[in-house]
Amino acid sequence: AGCSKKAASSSDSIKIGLVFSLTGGTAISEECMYNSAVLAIEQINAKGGVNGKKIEYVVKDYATDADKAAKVVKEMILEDKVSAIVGLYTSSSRVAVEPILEEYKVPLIYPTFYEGETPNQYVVYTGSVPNQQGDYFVPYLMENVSKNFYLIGTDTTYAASINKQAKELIGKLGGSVIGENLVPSSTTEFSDVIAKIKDTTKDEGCVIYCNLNGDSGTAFYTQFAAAGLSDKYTIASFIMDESFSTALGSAAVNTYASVNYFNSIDSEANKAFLSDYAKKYGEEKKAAVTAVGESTYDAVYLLSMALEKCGDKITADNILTNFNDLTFEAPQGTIKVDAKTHHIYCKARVGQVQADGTIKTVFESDEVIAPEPAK
Amino acid sequence: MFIAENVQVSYGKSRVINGLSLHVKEGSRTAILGRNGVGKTTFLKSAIGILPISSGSLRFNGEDITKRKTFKRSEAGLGYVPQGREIIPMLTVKENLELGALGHKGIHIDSRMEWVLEYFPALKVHMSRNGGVLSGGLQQQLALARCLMGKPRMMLLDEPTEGIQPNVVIEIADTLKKIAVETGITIAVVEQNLKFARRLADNYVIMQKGIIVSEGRMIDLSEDVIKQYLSV
Amino acid sequence: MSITLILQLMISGLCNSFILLLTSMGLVIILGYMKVVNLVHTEMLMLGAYICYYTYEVLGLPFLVCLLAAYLISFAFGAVIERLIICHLYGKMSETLLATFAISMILKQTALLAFGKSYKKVSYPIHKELHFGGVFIEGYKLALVVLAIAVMAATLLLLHKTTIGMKMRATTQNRAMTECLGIDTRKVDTITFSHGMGLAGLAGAAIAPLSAVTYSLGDSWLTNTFMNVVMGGVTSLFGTLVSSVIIQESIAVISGFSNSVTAQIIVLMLVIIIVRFKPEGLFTAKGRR
Amino acid sequence: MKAEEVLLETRNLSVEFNGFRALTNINMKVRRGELRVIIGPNGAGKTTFMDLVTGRTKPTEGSVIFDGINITGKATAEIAGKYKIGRKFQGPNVFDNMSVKENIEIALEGFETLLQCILFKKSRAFKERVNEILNKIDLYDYRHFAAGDLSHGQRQWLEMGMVIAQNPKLIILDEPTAGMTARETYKTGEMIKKLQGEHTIIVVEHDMDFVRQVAEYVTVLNYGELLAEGTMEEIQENQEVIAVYLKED
Amino acid sequence: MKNVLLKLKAMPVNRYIDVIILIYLLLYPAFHSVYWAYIMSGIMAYMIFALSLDLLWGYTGLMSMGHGVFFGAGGYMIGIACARINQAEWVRYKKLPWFLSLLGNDQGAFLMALLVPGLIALFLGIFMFTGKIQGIFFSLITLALSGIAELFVINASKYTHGDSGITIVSRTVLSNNSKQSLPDFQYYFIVFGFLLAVYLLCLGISRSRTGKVLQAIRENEPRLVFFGYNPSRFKIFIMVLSGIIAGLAGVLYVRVQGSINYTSVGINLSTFVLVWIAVGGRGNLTGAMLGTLLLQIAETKLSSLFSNLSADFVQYWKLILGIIILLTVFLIPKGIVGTILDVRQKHQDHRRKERILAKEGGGEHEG
Ligand SMILES: Nc1ncnc2c1ncn2[C@@H]1O[C@H](COP(=O)(O)OP(=O)(O)OP(=O)(O)O)[C@@H](O)[C@H]1O
Ligand SMILES: Nc1ncnc2c1ncn2[C@@H]1O[C@H](COP(=O)(O)OP(=O)(O)OP(=O)(O)O)[C@@H](O)[C@H]1O
Ligand SMILES: NC(N)=O
Ligand SMILES: [Mg+2]
Ligand SMILES: [Mg+2]
Repeated sequence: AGCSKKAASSSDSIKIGLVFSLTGGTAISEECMYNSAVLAIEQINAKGGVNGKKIEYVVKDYATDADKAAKVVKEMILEDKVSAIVGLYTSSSRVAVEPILEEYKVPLIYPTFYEGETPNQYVVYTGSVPNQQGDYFVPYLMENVSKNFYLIGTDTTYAASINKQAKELIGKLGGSVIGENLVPSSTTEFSDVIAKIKDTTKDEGCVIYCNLNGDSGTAFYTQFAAAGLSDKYTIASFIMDESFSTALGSAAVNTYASVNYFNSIDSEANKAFLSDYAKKYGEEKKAAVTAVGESTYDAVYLLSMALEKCGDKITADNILTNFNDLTFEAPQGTIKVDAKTHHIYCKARVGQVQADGTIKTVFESDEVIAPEPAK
Repeated sequence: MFIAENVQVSYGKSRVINGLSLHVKEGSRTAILGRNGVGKTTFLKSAIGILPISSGSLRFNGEDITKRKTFKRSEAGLGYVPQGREIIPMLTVKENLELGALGHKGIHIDSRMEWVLEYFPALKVHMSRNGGVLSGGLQQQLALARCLMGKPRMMLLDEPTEGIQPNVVIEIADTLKKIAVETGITIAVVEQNLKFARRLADNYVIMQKGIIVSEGRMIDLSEDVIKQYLSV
Repeated sequence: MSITLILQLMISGLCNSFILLLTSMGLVIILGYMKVVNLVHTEMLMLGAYICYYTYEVLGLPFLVCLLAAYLISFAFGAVIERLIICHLYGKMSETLLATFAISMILKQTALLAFGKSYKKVSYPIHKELHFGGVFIEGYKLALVVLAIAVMAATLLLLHKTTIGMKMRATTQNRAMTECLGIDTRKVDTITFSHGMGLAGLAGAAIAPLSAVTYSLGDSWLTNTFMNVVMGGVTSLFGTLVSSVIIQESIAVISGFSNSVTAQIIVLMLVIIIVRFKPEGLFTAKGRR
Repeated sequence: MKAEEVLLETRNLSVEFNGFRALTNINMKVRRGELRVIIGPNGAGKTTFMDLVTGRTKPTEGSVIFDGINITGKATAEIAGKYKIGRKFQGPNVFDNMSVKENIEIALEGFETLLQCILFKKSRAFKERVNEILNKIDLYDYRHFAAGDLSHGQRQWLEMGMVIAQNPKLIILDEPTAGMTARETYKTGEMIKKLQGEHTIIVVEHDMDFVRQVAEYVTVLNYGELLAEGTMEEIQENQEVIAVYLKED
Repeated sequence: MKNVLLKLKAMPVNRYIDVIILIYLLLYPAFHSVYWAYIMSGIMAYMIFALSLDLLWGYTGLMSMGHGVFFGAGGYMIGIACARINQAEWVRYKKLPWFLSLLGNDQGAFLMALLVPGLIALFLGIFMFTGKIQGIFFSLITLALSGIAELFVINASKYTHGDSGITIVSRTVLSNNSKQSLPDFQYYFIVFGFLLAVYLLCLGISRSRTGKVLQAIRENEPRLVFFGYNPSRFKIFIMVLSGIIAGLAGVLYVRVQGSINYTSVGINLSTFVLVWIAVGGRGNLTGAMLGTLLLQIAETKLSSLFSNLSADFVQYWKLILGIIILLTVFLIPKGIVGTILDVRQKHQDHRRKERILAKEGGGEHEG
């Protein structure tokens, strides 16, 4: 395992902070993020580091607890004196640390796809935002599956805003939203929801636009499959990624996913990334490399590039300015940081879960899409 | 039959039994007398094993039981009827009685119960009521009956007449005596009710400050002794 | 809202009632009878689910054997915990809460380390769906209903028709006195506690196929199982059955009319109101001081 | 009995527990300043009678009139605090983890409402009264002990002390001498007699020596019914009472 | 002079510990970094929270497993006020609804932050205590309440920003709309001041007759009724007071953190505060403060230590916390302070007993 040195940032190294839930409710999703971050740092250091300086890192666990996130971020800033921070997954943790970033002027590279917001000047976002997913996902589904949608999601700001945007789009494109249902985050029992879906659609079938996270998600897929409805209904989800699809087995087959990265992308950069990942963490972990993992990998690389451009003057403002218009040959393809919003340009993709648990790209936008986080 | 040798018992730091020695002969009926708070209950509890003794030894029936667990002592034939009766409240009277026999091997529950109820007929009409709702006096009878269900060779009774109507007190004394005589059971009874003690017991010991200060045959218990040790 | 939907909701609500009953039964024994606020209960569900995964998916044993294995392993595990920890805490409710809180924390962490973070999937042992008109029932859920009834009947028989059952009831009501009557209460306690844990493990294994197995599987059951047992009157299996039905039917029907969040909130409130007016639970005989 | 002389009256008092009739049509009058003894076999309903008077149990029929006011069905706290009926339970019932002194302080009359408690300040008179009671019940030396660490008999006394501290119009004592030696029983009897002047007292007791010591007027309950009432002499002579209760040989 | 000394000597040992804790906290910033001052400010807010629960649990015997509801209610009032005044992008309401209109100004918001938890407590108190909800039922119902509160707060996203939570103007006493945040060290002393005030208030209550009545409720509520008390009034009173103090703790905490989210009302916080009190020892105020202090410091230090060693180790620290709790339950079931008090009490009892025996028996028999 990678060890960080205790010594304060000396002149021959640059210290950054990593903060992920190694324990807690979202640890399943964040494991791959943490692994990818460490992989990226080691690769960069192996290639000589940043301007000859090694990247040192400290890792903190925020245990899917936003208060804890604020505490450890403050600790990394004040005690460990990190120059920048990479990490966080939940929106609540991001919201909780923003005032701290502003107060102490330390940049955060947030690698998770999320619902979009007015960009915070101290945050660089390397995940996709809804206009890079839904704007292509919904039309694709309408064309290839059904014009009728049933929206369900976990009761979170994320799912609520995804659903809201989807509704607008579906309306504009002439489809219809048959129903909407938000469930508490701990729900693992969906027979009532399934009954309602069946009833409101009169067994006609539709797209089930599903943004359930974590245990709720797996439970829904499982119970939906067990109800024997998969021939008429198709589940399509923003949150579906390889960590789910590999676990769910037959229950997820043929459902759709939409993120900017799939494990199965056939590019040199991706192959290199995955083989390095497998070398470090083992073959079976490779199968569960997800979009958030890849974004974290990108986040670290982009950060190192920004740091490199800073030279000796590593200040928050310098780092942040140097992110402007950075491009990187990421495993998902070339991405570029938008100077105005500090989000990335990336391609939109739609994938379909295969019998072996991989997700096959069935649609890919021709060009990278400009981010519109505050849409 | 039952020999306590130099027993000491403490609650935390405060010692309540201070080196008490007591010999109870097989088939005898001993009344343990003494003012409130001298440690009578404490002694009985340590005899049955609810309270640990800090030094000294206990022998029962020729065996050393100092380190035995409570239920082993009961299995060995030591029965206990506590002050406050301790009926299992949500078990019926019948179940309470059965419970008394369950821990002991080779007891035919039905016939034993029949035998016991002969002595405590008042319980018969309450068999299917919960033990917890009985009046105090009935509970006391139930506690005695339950103890007898286990075929004890010796009974330790803590104030069995507390809260019992006078004629029943007498009845209980006579019943216990009859049982003792018929079955040869040994009895050690803590009692405030001298009349009852006189009626039931043939020996007495008087406790004060955690030791025995006077003992003898019941008929020899004189007014002087009573005045000295039992009055305030 | 169509008739079939209402019917469908009622039926799936009923199935879920029995699933809730199944997951609560161990708690009735341990919380209700033994007065141990057992926060390990939900962790036991989680471990039961893992046992199911390893025996059914990995070893490929028949499902019923897996359930039995889950019961036995959980029973043994319960015995260990009881012997080491719980047996020192009888009569001290808040300490049992604290200790079981600590144990559940340790268990969850250990599960995380031992089994990893990724999801484990247990496939359905029964693939059939039954259709009656517009209404359908998953075969497996029906099997769970049968299982719940069987387990409840067995436990009732155990408690009320066997001597060990009587010893259990006596011991949990007055430990010291029961021991004075010659009963090895330590053994009885261990068996009672372990049986409760065994039931939890069994329930955990039985619900494993319904969702994916992770170390956090127990969390979502915490409020519902505890509230269910409280409303049922803690010592009453029958009461727990009734309250399971009330809770799950209400959730099903209310979420049919509105949404699941509202349903969950309303039902928990409803439970609180019922407990307010029936503080001893739905079915509990009153004692006397 | 003149109406104003009567402190407590029950009219047709009856109660049933799940079909079990514990008390049937009890009509009883207790005079102001009287010391009334209630005796009766185990399970006759004596404790139940007290439960009804103090509001712990609601009667299925009949009423309790106290000081001219119908208190049937009123809350226990109101009966205790406003109408001033104090009660000692069968078997000691005190605050086990509080000190003996605190037990008495809690019981001391006049500071029961929330507001009174919040505004309460320990006065000299208050402290003296507490000490006086502690001395009266011989527990002054034990005042810092937790009540739970006292012996059974000591706790009985403590509870007596608490009832005295409460200074009620009517004191109800359920087997106050249970578990006491003859001497202590006697002393308790004397104490009760001293209380009689200021208070009206109802005592339930099985200890006949004690009953003879204190009793003027005795009520006998049997199977939930009023069997006999009269002076001690009358009762001791009553054949029925002897048959169900007194017969000692 | 001698009198004062005697009084001091008669003071229970735990009051010395209180003084030591308070002095330690007073001097703490002099020896520590900004980060630790910040951490300790949060811990002090938690200490206030623990004190509020100790009144309810330790003294009155009402083990609330949902005390976070009050804590969070206080915090959320400030949160909503801040979001509104600072025009957070997600605020989707034009005007504050009438029941929240007080949040429009700073003093009003502070008042609401105490009032709302107080009112919730009042309502719950009346609802539960006029019924016969007791013991474990109270605990489990409050547990369910914190579950409901969590769902509710997430669902009422119009005001609460759902699961994302709200950013708050931090480190001011009242202000919700400016950038006049105090430095960490200065704010530290404000929290300290509140802690001191709350401590003294709780001490006053616990030593008063009201406090004794509350203990009597814990010991034997049915008996108390026969002395003319109306226990439910007292329980409602202490519930409200405890709720208000918990609300205050919530306000202080979110001001330290600069944000609030649903975890503050949820089951997690509510159970952890029970653990802190239990480890410290309940029913003496000291234990609540000490337990919170020790466990929170341990948690911060341990997790930071482990993550410095190696990231994989991080996963073990909860394991260790669990083991600490278990050890406490075993070795010192009454908590740290409870154990100290117990030992002391036993010692005194022993001495008193000897004195009584000597007096009574005139030296007949000595043990
Ligand atoms: N749990 C306890 N902790 C500390 N001291 C106790 C405890 N129980 C009893 N004591 C003390 O031990 C002494 C003896 O008590 P015990 O109950 O044995 O007396 P007893 O002789 O049975 O009195 P009584 O006739 O009143 O029942 C008493 O002074 C009492 O204060
Ligand atoms: N809450 C209750 N539920 C059921 N039965 C009850 C209840 N309270 C009293 N009883 C029954 O009422 C009858 C009278 O009981 P009570 O306690 O009044 O008798 P008592 O005269 O006080 O007897 P003792 O002298 O033995 O104390 C008993 O048979 C008892 O079982
Ligand atoms: N921010 C997310 N992905 O919840
Ligand atoms: Mg005794
Ligand atoms: Mg009685």
